[in-house]
Amino acid sequence: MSPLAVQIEALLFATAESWSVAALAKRLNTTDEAIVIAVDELAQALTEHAFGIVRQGTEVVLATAPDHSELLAAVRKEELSKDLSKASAEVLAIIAYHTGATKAEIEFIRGVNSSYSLRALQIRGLIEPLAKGYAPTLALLEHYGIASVEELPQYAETKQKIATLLAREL
Amino acid sequence: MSPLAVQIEALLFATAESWSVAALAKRLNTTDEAIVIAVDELAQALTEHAFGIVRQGTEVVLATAPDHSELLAAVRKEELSKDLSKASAEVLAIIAYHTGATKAEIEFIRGVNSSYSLRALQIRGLIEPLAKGYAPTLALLEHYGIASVEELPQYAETKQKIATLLAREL
Amino acid sequence: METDTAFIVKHDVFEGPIEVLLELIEKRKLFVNDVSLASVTDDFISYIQGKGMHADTVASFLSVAATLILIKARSLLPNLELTTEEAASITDLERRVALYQVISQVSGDMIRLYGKRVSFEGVSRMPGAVFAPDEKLTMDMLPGLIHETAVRMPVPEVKKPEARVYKTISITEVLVTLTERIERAMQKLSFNDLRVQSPDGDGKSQRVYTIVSFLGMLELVRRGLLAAEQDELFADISLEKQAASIAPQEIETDYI
Repeated sequence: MSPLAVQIEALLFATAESWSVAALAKRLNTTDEAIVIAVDELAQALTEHAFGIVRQGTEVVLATAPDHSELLAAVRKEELSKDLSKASAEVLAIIAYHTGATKAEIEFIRGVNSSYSLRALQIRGLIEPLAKGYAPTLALLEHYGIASVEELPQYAETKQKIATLLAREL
Repeated sequence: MSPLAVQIEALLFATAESWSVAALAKRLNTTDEAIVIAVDELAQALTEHAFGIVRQGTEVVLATAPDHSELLAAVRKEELSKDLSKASAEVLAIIAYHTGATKAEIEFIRGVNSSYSLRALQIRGLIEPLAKGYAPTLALLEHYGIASVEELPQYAETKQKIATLLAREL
Repeated sequence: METDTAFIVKHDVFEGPIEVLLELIEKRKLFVNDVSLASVTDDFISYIQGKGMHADTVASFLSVAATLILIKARSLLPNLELTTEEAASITDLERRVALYQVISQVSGDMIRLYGKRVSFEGVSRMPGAVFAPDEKLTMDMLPGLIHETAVRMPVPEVKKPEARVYKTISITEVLVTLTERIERAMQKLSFNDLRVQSPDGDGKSQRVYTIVSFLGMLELVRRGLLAAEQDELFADISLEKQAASIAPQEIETDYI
Protein backbone atom coordinates (compact mmCIF):
# COMPACT_ATOMS: atom_id res chain seq x y z
CA MET A 1 0.00 0.00 0.00
CA SER A 2 1.08 3.58 -0.60
CA PRO A 3 1.97 5.63 2.50
CA LEU A 4 -1.13 7.77 1.90
CA ALA A 5 -3.46 4.74 1.83
CA VAL A 6 -1.91 3.51 5.08
CA GLN A 7 -2.40 6.93 6.73
CA ILE A 8 -6.05 6.98 5.67
CA GLU A 9 -6.43 3.51 7.11
CA ALA A 10 -4.88 4.70 10.40
CA LEU A 11 -7.37 7.59 10.66
CA LEU A 12 -10.41 5.50 9.79
CA PHE A 13 -9.37 2.65 12.06
CA ALA A 14 -8.41 4.71 15.11
CA THR A 15 -11.28 7.20 15.07
CA ALA A 16 -13.94 4.66 13.97
CA GLU A 17 -15.77 7.57 12.36
CA SER A 18 -16.73 8.51 8.87
CA TRP A 19 -14.49 10.99 7.10
CA SER A 20 -15.25 13.03 4.04
CA VAL A 21 -12.74 13.05 1.22
CA ALA A 22 -12.24 16.78 1.86
CA ALA A 23 -11.52 16.28 5.57
CA LEU A 24 -9.00 13.53 4.80
CA ALA A 25 -7.31 15.74 2.20
CA LYS A 26 -7.03 18.60 4.65
CA ARG A 27 -5.72 16.47 7.47
CA LEU A 28 -3.19 14.67 5.27
CA ASN A 29 -2.16 17.77 3.36
CA THR A 30 -3.01 16.55 -0.07
CA THR A 31 -5.63 16.87 -2.80
CA ASP A 32 -9.10 15.34 -2.97
CA GLU A 33 -8.01 13.46 -6.11
CA ALA A 34 -5.08 11.85 -4.32
CA ILE A 35 -7.39 10.81 -1.48
CA VAL A 36 -9.90 9.24 -3.85
CA ILE A 37 -7.15 7.17 -5.49
CA ALA A 38 -5.69 6.14 -2.12
CA VAL A 39 -9.14 5.16 -0.79
CA ASP A 40 -9.62 2.92 -3.83
CA GLU A 41 -6.25 1.37 -3.16
CA LEU A 42 -7.16 0.81 0.49
CA ALA A 43 -10.50 -0.73 -0.46
CA GLN A 44 -8.61 -3.08 -2.75
CA ALA A 45 -6.12 -4.01 -0.01
CA LEU A 46 -8.95 -4.86 2.39
CA THR A 47 -10.95 -7.17 0.12
CA GLU A 48 -9.81 -10.34 1.89
CA HIS A 49 -10.22 -8.85 5.35
CA ALA A 50 -13.05 -8.90 7.88
CA PHE A 51 -13.85 -5.26 7.23
CA GLY A 52 -13.63 -2.86 4.36
CA ILE A 53 -14.40 0.59 3.05
CA VAL A 54 -18.06 1.64 2.92
CA ARG A 55 -18.78 4.71 0.81
CA GLN A 56 -21.72 7.05 0.42
CA GLY A 57 -21.35 10.31 -1.46
CA THR A 58 -17.96 11.65 -0.45
CA GLU A 59 -18.01 10.00 3.00
CA VAL A 60 -16.04 6.87 3.82
CA VAL A 61 -15.95 4.64 6.89
CA LEU A 62 -14.49 1.26 7.84
CA ALA A 63 -17.11 -1.39 8.58
CA THR A 64 -17.22 -5.16 8.88
CA ALA A 65 -18.25 -7.47 6.06
CA PRO A 66 -21.86 -8.71 6.46
CA ASP A 67 -20.67 -12.34 6.76
CA HIS A 68 -19.87 -11.63 10.40
CA SER A 69 -23.23 -10.07 11.15
CA GLU A 70 -24.48 -12.69 13.61
CA LEU A 71 -21.15 -13.29 15.34
CA LEU A 72 -20.69 -9.58 15.98
CA ALA A 73 -24.30 -8.87 16.90
CA ALA A 74 -23.91 -11.47 19.63
CA VAL A 75 -20.62 -10.01 20.87
CA ARG A 76 -21.79 -6.40 20.71
CA LYS A 77 -25.16 -7.33 22.20
CA GLU A 78 -26.94 -5.45 19.45
CA GLU A 79 -30.24 -6.45 18.01
CA LEU A 80 -30.00 -7.21 14.33
CA SER A 81 -33.31 -6.23 12.86
CA LYS A 82 -35.93 -3.76 13.78
CA ASP A 83 -38.72 -3.93 11.29
CA LEU A 84 -39.19 -1.32 8.65
CA SER A 85 -42.80 -0.33 7.93
CA LYS A 86 -44.10 -0.54 4.39
CA ALA A 87 -44.44 3.24 4.20
CA SER A 88 -40.90 3.81 5.48
CA ALA A 89 -39.52 1.17 3.11
CA GLU A 90 -41.10 2.94 0.15
CA VAL A 91 -39.68 6.30 1.15
CA LEU A 92 -36.31 4.71 1.84
CA ALA A 93 -36.34 2.96 -1.55
CA ILE A 94 -37.09 6.21 -3.38
CA ILE A 95 -34.19 7.97 -1.64
CA ALA A 96 -31.77 5.03 -1.95
CA TYR A 97 -32.41 4.59 -5.68
CA HIS A 98 -32.76 8.31 -6.41
CA THR A 99 -30.34 10.27 -4.24
CA GLY A 100 -31.53 13.83 -3.82
CA ALA A 101 -35.24 12.91 -4.02
CA THR A 102 -37.28 15.80 -2.62
CA LYS A 103 -40.33 15.56 -0.37
CA ALA A 104 -42.46 16.74 -3.31
CA GLU A 105 -41.13 13.97 -5.56
CA ILE A 106 -41.66 11.35 -2.86
CA GLU A 107 -45.25 12.49 -2.37
CA PHE A 108 -45.81 12.68 -6.13
CA ILE A 109 -44.86 9.00 -6.37
CA ARG A 110 -46.66 7.78 -3.24
CA GLY A 111 -49.72 10.03 -3.37
CA VAL A 112 -49.65 10.47 0.40
CA ASN A 113 -48.09 12.86 2.84
CA SER A 114 -44.69 11.43 3.75
CA SER A 115 -43.53 13.78 6.53
CA TYR A 116 -43.88 11.13 9.19
CA SER A 117 -41.83 8.52 7.33
CA LEU A 118 -39.15 11.06 6.47
CA ARG A 119 -38.83 12.01 10.12
CA ALA A 120 -38.79 8.39 11.29
CA LEU A 121 -36.05 7.53 8.79
CA GLN A 122 -33.98 10.53 9.87
CA ILE A 123 -34.28 9.51 13.50
CA ARG A 124 -33.07 6.03 12.58
CA GLY A 125 -30.17 7.72 10.81
CA LEU A 126 -30.94 6.01 7.49
CA ILE A 127 -31.39 9.22 5.50
CA GLU A 128 -30.15 12.76 5.83
CA PRO A 129 -31.38 16.05 4.40
CA LEU A 130 -29.31 17.71 1.70
CA ALA A 131 -29.56 21.36 0.67
CA LYS A 132 -32.32 20.03 -1.59
CA GLY A 133 -33.84 16.62 -1.04
CA TYR A 134 -32.58 13.63 0.90
CA ALA A 135 -29.68 11.21 0.61
CA PRO A 136 -29.01 7.73 1.96
CA THR A 137 -26.48 7.58 4.80
CA LEU A 138 -23.58 5.30 5.65
CA ALA A 139 -25.82 3.82 8.35
CA LEU A 140 -28.27 2.73 5.63
CA LEU A 141 -25.47 0.87 3.85
CA GLU A 142 -24.36 -0.69 7.12
CA HIS A 143 -27.90 -1.92 7.85
CA TYR A 144 -27.91 -3.70 4.51
CA GLY A 145 -24.31 -4.89 4.77
CA ILE A 146 -23.30 -3.27 1.49
CA ALA A 147 -20.32 -1.11 0.58
CA SER A 148 -22.24 1.32 -1.66
CA VAL A 149 -25.77 1.91 -2.96
CA GLU A 150 -24.82 0.23 -6.25
CA GLU A 151 -25.04 -3.10 -4.41
CA LEU A 152 -28.77 -2.69 -3.73
CA PRO A 153 -30.97 -5.16 -5.68
CA GLN A 154 -31.54 -4.16 -9.32
CA TYR A 155 -29.82 -0.87 -8.64
CA ALA A 156 -28.81 0.35 -12.10
CA GLU A 157 -32.06 -0.45 -13.88
CA THR A 158 -34.27 0.84 -11.06
CA LYS A 159 -32.29 4.08 -10.74
CA GLN A 160 -32.57 4.56 -14.49
CA LYS A 161 -36.32 3.94 -14.55
CA ILE A 162 -36.98 6.38 -11.72
CA ALA A 163 -34.79 9.06 -13.24
CA THR A 164 -36.49 8.69 -16.62
CA LEU A 165 -40.03 8.74 -15.26
CA LEU A 166 -39.35 11.68 -12.94
CA ALA A 167 -37.53 13.74 -15.55
CA ARG A 168 -40.27 13.51 -18.18
CA GLU A 169 -41.76 16.90 -18.93
CA LEU A 170 -45.15 17.58 -17.44
CA MET B 1 -6.50 -15.55 4.85
CA SER B 2 -8.22 -18.57 6.37
CA PRO B 3 -11.86 -18.11 7.44
CA LEU B 4 -10.79 -18.46 11.08
CA ALA B 5 -8.21 -15.67 10.79
CA VAL B 6 -10.86 -13.42 9.21
CA GLN B 7 -13.32 -14.17 12.01
CA ILE B 8 -10.69 -13.32 14.63
CA GLU B 9 -10.01 -10.09 12.79
CA ALA B 10 -13.75 -9.28 12.82
CA LEU B 11 -13.96 -9.80 16.59
CA LEU B 12 -10.86 -7.75 17.33
CA PHE B 13 -11.96 -4.94 15.00
CA ALA B 14 -15.53 -4.66 16.23
CA THR B 15 -14.81 -4.81 19.97
CA ALA B 16 -11.51 -2.95 20.45
CA GLU B 17 -10.92 -5.25 23.42
CA SER B 18 -8.13 -7.66 24.07
CA TRP B 19 -9.12 -11.31 23.70
CA SER B 20 -7.39 -14.32 25.23
CA VAL B 21 -6.66 -17.27 23.01
CA ALA B 22 -9.04 -19.32 25.16
CA ALA B 23 -11.89 -16.77 24.79
CA LEU B 24 -11.44 -16.66 21.02
CA ALA B 25 -11.41 -20.47 20.88
CA LYS B 26 -14.62 -20.67 22.87
CA ARG B 27 -16.43 -17.96 20.88
CA LEU B 28 -15.35 -19.47 17.55
CA ASN B 29 -15.88 -23.09 18.57
CA THR B 30 -12.37 -24.29 17.96
CA THR B 31 -9.14 -25.24 19.76
CA ASP B 32 -6.49 -22.98 21.28
CA GLU B 33 -3.96 -24.41 18.83
CA ALA B 34 -6.07 -23.46 15.84
CA ILE B 35 -6.47 -19.92 17.25
CA VAL B 36 -2.70 -19.52 17.78
CA ILE B 37 -2.02 -20.52 14.18
CA ALA B 38 -4.77 -18.24 12.83
CA VAL B 39 -3.56 -15.28 14.91
CA ASP B 40 -0.07 -15.75 13.44
CA GLU B 41 -1.57 -15.79 9.99
CA LEU B 42 -3.56 -12.62 10.74
CA ALA B 43 -0.46 -10.86 12.13
CA GLN B 44 1.34 -11.76 8.88
CA ALA B 45 -1.52 -10.44 6.73
CA LEU B 46 -1.50 -7.11 8.57
CA THR B 47 2.21 -6.27 8.27
CA GLU B 48 1.64 -3.66 5.55
CA HIS B 49 -1.35 -2.10 7.30
CA ALA B 50 -1.77 0.84 9.66
CA PHE B 51 -2.62 -1.48 12.54
CA GLY B 52 -1.62 -4.94 13.61
CA ILE B 53 -1.80 -7.65 16.22
CA VAL B 54 -0.33 -6.71 19.58
CA ARG B 55 0.25 -9.60 22.00
CA GLN B 56 -0.04 -9.04 25.74
CA GLY B 57 0.75 -12.37 27.42
CA THR B 58 -1.88 -14.76 26.09
CA GLU B 59 -4.12 -11.89 25.05
CA VAL B 60 -4.24 -10.30 21.63
CA VAL B 61 -5.59 -6.92 20.54
CA LEU B 62 -5.66 -4.87 17.32
CA ALA B 63 -3.81 -1.58 17.65
CA THR B 64 -2.50 1.11 15.36
CA ALA B 65 1.18 0.98 14.49
CA PRO B 66 3.30 3.47 16.48
CA ASP B 67 4.26 5.29 13.25
CA HIS B 68 0.87 6.97 13.25
CA SER B 69 0.85 8.22 16.84
CA GLU B 70 1.72 11.79 15.85
CA LEU B 71 -1.03 11.95 13.24
CA LEU B 72 -3.59 10.59 15.68
CA ALA B 73 -2.49 12.93 18.47
CA ALA B 74 -3.02 15.86 16.10
CA VAL B 75 -6.52 14.64 15.22
CA ARG B 76 -7.30 14.25 18.89
CA LYS B 77 -6.14 17.74 19.67
CA GLU B 78 -8.19 19.25 16.89
CA GLU B 79 -11.25 17.24 17.91
CA LEU B 80 -11.10 18.69 21.40
CA SER B 81 -10.45 22.30 20.43
CA LYS B 82 -13.15 22.56 17.75
CA ASP B 83 -16.34 24.48 18.45
CA LEU B 84 -19.24 22.21 19.18
CA SER B 85 -21.54 21.76 16.23
CA LYS B 86 -25.02 23.23 16.46
CA ALA B 87 -26.38 19.69 16.68
CA SER B 88 -24.09 18.79 19.59
CA ALA B 89 -24.91 22.03 21.40
CA GLU B 90 -28.63 21.22 21.14
CA VAL B 91 -28.10 17.74 22.49
CA LEU B 92 -26.08 19.18 25.36
CA ALA B 93 -28.84 21.68 26.16
CA ILE B 94 -31.50 18.94 26.20
CA ILE B 95 -29.41 16.81 28.56
CA ALA B 96 -28.60 19.77 30.79
CA TYR B 97 -32.27 20.64 31.33
CA HIS B 98 -33.54 17.06 31.30
CA THR B 99 -31.10 14.92 33.26
CA GLY B 100 -31.56 11.29 32.31
CA ALA B 101 -32.65 12.13 28.75
CA THR B 102 -32.37 8.97 26.66
CA LYS B 103 -31.08 8.74 23.11
CA ALA B 104 -34.63 7.98 21.96
CA GLU B 105 -36.02 11.07 23.72
CA ILE B 106 -33.32 13.31 22.30
CA GLU B 107 -33.96 11.98 18.80
CA PHE B 108 -37.72 12.32 19.20
CA ILE B 109 -37.35 16.00 20.03
CA ARG B 110 -34.69 16.73 17.41
CA GLY B 111 -36.06 14.53 14.63
CA VAL B 112 -32.59 13.34 13.63
CA ASN B 113 -30.25 10.60 14.69
CA SER B 114 -28.00 11.92 17.43
CA SER B 115 -25.44 9.12 17.92
CA TYR B 116 -22.59 11.22 16.62
CA SER B 117 -23.33 14.17 18.93
CA LEU B 118 -23.69 11.92 21.96
CA ARG B 119 -20.31 10.37 21.21
CA ALA B 120 -18.66 13.75 20.62
CA LEU B 121 -20.05 15.18 23.88
CA GLN B 122 -18.81 12.16 25.83
CA ILE B 123 -15.32 12.33 24.31
CA ARG B 124 -15.16 15.96 25.47
CA GLY B 125 -16.28 15.05 28.95
CA LEU B 126 -19.41 17.23 28.79
CA ILE B 127 -21.95 14.47 29.33
CA GLU B 128 -21.82 11.00 30.82
CA PRO B 129 -24.04 7.96 30.47
CA LEU B 130 -26.26 6.97 33.39
CA ALA B 131 -27.86 3.57 33.89
CA LYS B 132 -30.59 5.05 31.68
CA GLY B 133 -29.95 8.14 29.61
CA TYR B 134 -27.35 10.85 29.97
CA ALA B 135 -26.43 13.59 32.46
CA PRO B 136 -24.22 16.64 32.27
CA THR B 137 -20.85 16.04 33.94
CA LEU B 138 -19.82 17.68 37.17
CA ALA B 139 -16.94 19.23 35.25
CA LEU B 140 -19.45 20.98 32.97
CA LEU B 141 -21.39 22.40 35.92
CA GLU B 142 -18.14 23.59 37.48
CA HIS B 143 -17.15 25.14 34.18
CA TYR B 144 -20.40 27.12 34.23
CA GLY B 145 -19.81 27.97 37.88
CA ILE B 146 -22.96 26.32 39.21
CA ALA B 147 -23.43 23.64 41.83
CA SER B 148 -26.45 21.92 40.30
CA VAL B 149 -28.57 21.97 37.14
CA GLU B 150 -31.32 23.90 38.94
CA GLU B 151 -29.09 26.98 38.74
CA LEU B 152 -29.14 26.93 34.92
CA PRO B 153 -30.89 29.99 33.42
CA GLN B 154 -34.70 29.69 33.15
CA TYR B 155 -34.40 26.20 34.55
CA ALA B 156 -37.98 25.43 35.59
CA GLU B 157 -39.69 26.75 32.47
CA THR B 158 -37.16 25.21 30.08
CA LYS B 159 -37.41 21.84 31.79
CA GLN B 160 -41.19 22.13 31.52
CA LYS B 161 -40.93 22.96 27.82
CA ILE B 162 -38.95 19.78 27.20
CA ALA B 163 -41.54 17.74 29.11
CA THR B 164 -44.25 19.26 26.88
CA LEU B 165 -42.31 18.41 23.73
CA LEU B 166 -41.85 14.83 24.91
CA ALA B 167 -45.59 14.50 25.48
CA ARG B 168 -46.38 15.50 21.91
CA GLU B 169 -47.98 12.82 19.82
CA LEU B 170 -46.69 12.81 16.29
CA MET C 1 -70.26 -3.81 -10.26
CA GLU C 2 -67.47 -6.14 -9.29
CA THR C 3 -66.45 -5.68 -5.68
CA ASP C 4 -63.82 -7.44 -3.68
CA THR C 5 -64.24 -6.85 0.00
CA ALA C 6 -61.19 -8.97 0.82
CA PHE C 7 -59.12 -6.44 -1.07
CA ILE C 8 -60.60 -3.54 0.86
CA VAL C 9 -59.84 -4.97 4.29
CA LYS C 10 -56.51 -6.49 3.28
CA HIS C 11 -54.46 -3.72 4.87
CA ASP C 12 -55.21 -2.30 8.25
CA VAL C 13 -52.81 0.53 7.63
CA PHE C 14 -53.64 3.40 5.39
CA GLU C 15 -52.98 2.93 1.70
CA GLY C 16 -52.43 5.83 -0.63
CA PRO C 17 -54.40 6.37 -3.82
CA ILE C 18 -51.53 5.46 -6.13
CA GLU C 19 -50.95 2.21 -4.27
CA VAL C 20 -54.65 1.33 -4.50
CA LEU C 21 -54.66 2.13 -8.19
CA LEU C 22 -51.63 -0.06 -8.88
CA GLU C 23 -53.16 -2.94 -6.94
CA LEU C 24 -56.35 -2.69 -8.97
CA ILE C 25 -54.38 -2.73 -12.22
CA GLU C 26 -52.15 -5.60 -11.12
CA LYS C 27 -55.14 -7.59 -9.91
CA ARG C 28 -56.37 -7.54 -13.50
CA LYS C 29 -52.87 -8.36 -14.75
CA LEU C 30 -52.75 -5.22 -16.88
CA PHE C 31 -49.89 -2.92 -17.87
CA VAL C 32 -49.88 0.63 -16.59
CA ASN C 33 -51.34 2.82 -19.32
CA ASP C 34 -54.41 4.97 -19.98
CA VAL C 35 -56.48 1.98 -21.07
CA SER C 36 -55.88 0.04 -17.87
CA LEU C 37 -56.42 3.19 -15.79
CA ALA C 38 -59.79 3.75 -17.46
CA SER C 39 -60.77 0.15 -16.86
CA VAL C 40 -60.24 0.33 -13.08
CA THR C 41 -62.06 3.65 -12.61
CA ASP C 42 -65.22 1.99 -11.28
CA ASP C 43 -63.25 -0.20 -8.87
CA PHE C 44 -61.35 2.81 -7.62
CA ILE C 45 -64.49 4.82 -6.98
CA SER C 46 -66.15 1.95 -5.19
CA TYR C 47 -63.00 1.66 -3.07
CA ILE C 48 -63.38 5.31 -2.01
CA GLN C 49 -67.05 4.84 -1.26
CA GLY C 50 -66.49 1.63 0.65
CA LYS C 51 -63.89 3.08 2.97
CA GLY C 52 -64.58 5.38 5.88
CA MET C 53 -61.79 7.83 5.20
CA HIS C 54 -60.55 10.90 6.98
CA ALA C 55 -61.32 14.13 5.23
CA ASP C 56 -57.67 14.79 4.36
CA THR C 57 -57.26 11.29 2.98
CA VAL C 58 -60.34 11.57 0.83
CA ALA C 59 -58.92 14.70 -0.78
CA SER C 60 -55.95 12.85 -2.24
CA PHE C 61 -58.17 9.99 -3.42
CA LEU C 62 -60.68 12.38 -4.99
CA SER C 63 -58.07 14.21 -7.00
CA VAL C 64 -56.87 10.88 -8.40
CA ALA C 65 -60.49 9.83 -9.02
CA ALA C 66 -61.05 13.06 -10.90
CA THR C 67 -58.18 12.27 -13.25
CA LEU C 68 -59.42 8.72 -13.74
CA ILE C 69 -62.80 10.11 -14.72
CA LEU C 70 -61.12 12.28 -17.32
CA ILE C 71 -59.29 9.28 -18.72
CA LYS C 72 -62.49 7.29 -18.77
CA ALA C 73 -64.41 10.18 -20.30
CA ARG C 74 -61.86 10.35 -23.06
CA SER C 75 -62.25 6.65 -23.68
CA LEU C 76 -66.05 7.02 -23.74
CA LEU C 77 -66.02 10.16 -25.83
CA PRO C 78 -62.98 9.97 -28.10
CA ASN C 79 -63.50 13.46 -29.45
CA LEU C 80 -63.54 15.05 -26.00
CA GLU C 81 -61.31 18.08 -25.86
CA LEU C 82 -59.04 18.24 -22.82
CA THR C 83 -57.37 21.36 -21.49
CA THR C 84 -53.57 21.34 -21.24
CA GLU C 85 -53.92 21.01 -17.49
CA GLU C 86 -56.23 18.03 -17.81
CA ALA C 87 -53.99 16.32 -20.34
CA ALA C 88 -51.02 16.88 -18.02
CA SER C 89 -52.89 15.40 -15.09
CA ILE C 90 -53.45 12.25 -17.15
CA THR C 91 -49.81 11.76 -18.13
CA ASP C 92 -48.82 12.61 -14.57
CA LEU C 93 -51.06 9.92 -13.20
CA GLU C 94 -49.63 7.35 -15.59
CA ARG C 95 -46.11 8.34 -14.52
CA ARG C 96 -47.04 8.18 -10.84
CA VAL C 97 -48.43 4.69 -11.11
CA ALA C 98 -45.44 3.55 -13.20
CA LEU C 99 -43.05 5.08 -10.62
CA TYR C 100 -44.92 3.52 -7.75
CA GLN C 101 -44.69 0.16 -9.50
CA VAL C 102 -40.90 0.51 -9.80
CA ILE C 103 -40.64 1.48 -6.13
CA SER C 104 -42.92 -1.27 -4.88
CA GLN C 105 -40.76 -3.81 -6.72
CA VAL C 106 -37.70 -2.81 -4.67
CA SER C 107 -39.32 -1.73 -1.42
CA GLY C 108 -40.19 -5.36 -0.67
CA ASP C 109 -36.46 -6.11 -0.81
CA MET C 110 -35.76 -3.11 1.39
CA ILE C 111 -37.98 -4.66 4.08
CA ARG C 112 -36.74 -8.22 3.59
CA LEU C 113 -33.04 -7.37 3.68
CA TYR C 114 -33.14 -4.66 6.33
CA GLY C 115 -30.99 -5.46 9.34
CA LYS C 116 -30.43 -9.08 8.32
CA ARG C 117 -26.76 -8.82 7.40
CA VAL C 118 -25.31 -5.83 9.14
CA SER C 119 -21.92 -4.19 8.81
CA PHE C 120 -20.54 -2.90 12.08
CA GLU C 121 -18.35 0.13 12.44
CA GLY C 122 -15.26 -0.27 14.55
CA VAL C 123 -14.80 1.18 18.00
CA SER C 124 -12.69 4.25 18.67
CA ARG C 125 -9.08 3.53 19.57
CA MET C 126 -8.48 7.15 20.50
CA PRO C 127 -7.41 8.03 24.07
CA GLY C 128 -10.17 8.38 26.67
CA ALA C 129 -12.31 11.39 27.55
CA VAL C 130 -10.67 14.70 28.42
CA PHE C 131 -12.70 17.67 29.63
CA ALA C 132 -12.77 20.01 26.67
CA PRO C 133 -15.65 22.53 26.76
CA ASP C 134 -16.48 24.90 23.92
CA GLU C 135 -15.66 28.29 25.38
CA LYS C 136 -18.09 30.02 23.03
CA LEU C 137 -21.06 28.02 24.28
CA THR C 138 -22.12 29.90 27.40
CA MET C 139 -24.74 28.76 29.88
CA ASP C 140 -27.08 31.59 28.82
CA MET C 141 -27.28 30.21 25.29
CA LEU C 142 -28.75 26.88 26.37
CA PRO C 143 -32.46 27.86 26.76
CA GLY C 144 -32.36 29.43 23.30
CA LEU C 145 -31.16 26.15 21.82
CA ILE C 146 -34.08 24.32 23.39
CA HIS C 147 -36.41 26.93 21.99
CA GLU C 148 -35.00 26.52 18.47
CA THR C 149 -35.41 22.77 18.67
CA ALA C 150 -38.99 23.20 19.83
CA VAL C 151 -39.78 25.47 16.89
CA ARG C 152 -38.45 22.87 14.45
CA MET C 153 -40.47 20.06 15.95
CA PRO C 154 -43.61 19.23 13.97
CA VAL C 155 -46.91 20.15 15.54
CA PRO C 156 -49.40 17.29 15.81
CA GLU C 157 -51.66 17.14 12.78
CA VAL C 158 -54.88 19.06 13.07
CA LYS C 159 -57.66 18.42 10.61
CA LYS C 160 -57.32 21.27 8.18
CA PRO C 161 -60.45 23.19 7.23
CA GLU C 162 -59.66 23.04 3.51
CA ALA C 163 -59.78 19.27 3.70
CA ARG C 164 -63.36 19.45 4.92
CA VAL C 165 -64.41 21.07 1.69
CA TYR C 166 -63.75 17.78 -0.03
CA LYS C 167 -65.47 15.76 2.63
CA THR C 168 -68.78 17.42 1.95
CA ILE C 169 -68.70 16.41 -1.70
CA SER C 170 -70.07 12.97 -2.16
CA ILE C 171 -70.49 11.53 -5.56
CA THR C 172 -74.02 10.59 -4.68
CA GLU C 173 -74.93 14.14 -3.67
CA VAL C 174 -73.58 15.45 -6.90
CA LEU C 175 -75.56 12.85 -8.76
CA VAL C 176 -78.75 13.93 -7.01
CA THR C 177 -78.23 17.59 -7.80
CA LEU C 178 -77.25 16.78 -11.32
CA THR C 179 -80.25 14.58 -11.86
CA GLU C 180 -82.63 17.22 -10.47
CA ARG C 181 -81.15 19.80 -12.77
CA ILE C 182 -81.50 17.51 -15.69
CA GLU C 183 -85.05 16.62 -14.75
CA ARG C 184 -86.23 20.21 -14.78
CA ALA C 185 -83.98 21.55 -17.42
CA MET C 186 -84.35 21.63 -21.11
CA GLN C 187 -83.82 18.84 -23.54
CA LYS C 188 -80.37 19.93 -24.54
CA LEU C 189 -77.64 21.15 -22.23
CA SER C 190 -74.04 21.90 -22.66
CA PHE C 191 -71.59 20.48 -20.15
CA ASN C 192 -70.78 23.89 -18.69
CA ASP C 193 -74.37 24.35 -17.62
CA LEU C 194 -74.25 21.15 -15.67
CA ARG C 195 -71.47 22.12 -13.36
CA VAL C 196 -72.51 22.17 -9.76
CA GLN C 197 -71.45 25.49 -8.28
CA SER C 198 -68.98 25.28 -5.43
CA PRO C 199 -70.30 27.18 -2.40
CA ASP C 200 -67.02 28.95 -1.59
CA GLY C 201 -65.91 29.23 -5.18
CA ASP C 202 -62.13 29.02 -4.67
CA GLY C 203 -60.20 27.57 -7.59
CA LYS C 204 -59.22 24.28 -6.03
CA SER C 205 -62.58 23.22 -4.75
CA GLN C 206 -64.28 24.54 -7.91
CA ARG C 207 -62.10 22.15 -9.83
CA VAL C 208 -63.06 19.25 -7.66
CA TYR C 209 -66.73 20.17 -8.01
CA THR C 210 -66.37 20.37 -11.74
CA ILE C 211 -64.75 17.01 -11.91
CA VAL C 212 -67.12 15.37 -9.50
CA SER C 213 -70.03 16.75 -11.52
CA PHE C 214 -68.43 15.23 -14.54
CA LEU C 215 -68.14 11.94 -12.74
CA GLY C 216 -71.79 11.92 -11.80
CA MET C 217 -72.78 12.92 -15.28
CA LEU C 218 -70.71 10.20 -16.80
CA GLU C 219 -72.24 7.67 -14.54
CA LEU C 220 -75.63 8.79 -15.80
CA VAL C 221 -74.34 8.59 -19.32
CA ARG C 222 -73.10 5.11 -18.68
CA ARG C 223 -76.44 4.00 -17.36
CA GLY C 224 -78.32 5.22 -20.33
CA LEU C 225 -80.09 8.03 -18.48
CA LEU C 226 -78.50 10.37 -20.89
CA ALA C 227 -76.93 9.82 -24.22
CA ALA C 228 -73.86 11.77 -24.90
CA GLU C 229 -73.60 13.02 -28.36
CA GLN C 230 -71.35 15.41 -29.98
CA ASP C 231 -72.98 17.51 -32.64
CA GLU C 232 -69.80 18.24 -34.50
CA LEU C 233 -66.10 18.25 -34.06
CA PHE C 234 -64.87 20.81 -31.46
CA ALA C 235 -68.40 21.57 -30.28
CA ASP C 236 -69.50 21.43 -26.64
CA ILE C 237 -70.61 18.03 -25.49
CA SER C 238 -74.39 18.03 -25.66
CA LEU C 239 -76.53 15.87 -23.47
CA GLU C 240 -80.02 14.71 -24.13
CA LYS C 241 -82.34 13.39 -21.51
CA GLN C 242 -83.48 9.90 -22.29
CA ALA C 243 -86.94 8.60 -21.63
CA ALA C 244 -86.26 6.39 -18.62
CA SER C 245 -85.14 8.11 -15.47
CA ILE C 246 -83.36 6.19 -12.82
CA ALA C 247 -83.79 7.29 -9.23
CA PRO C 248 -80.51 8.52 -7.79
CA GLN C 249 -80.93 6.30 -4.74
CA GLU C 250 -80.53 3.23 -6.86
CA ILE C 251 -77.32 4.51 -8.24
CA GLU C 252 -76.18 5.28 -4.72
CA THR C 253 -76.89 1.78 -3.43
CA ASP C 254 -74.96 0.40 -6.31
CA TYR C 255 -71.90 2.26 -5.16
CA ILE C 256 -72.04 1.13 -1.58
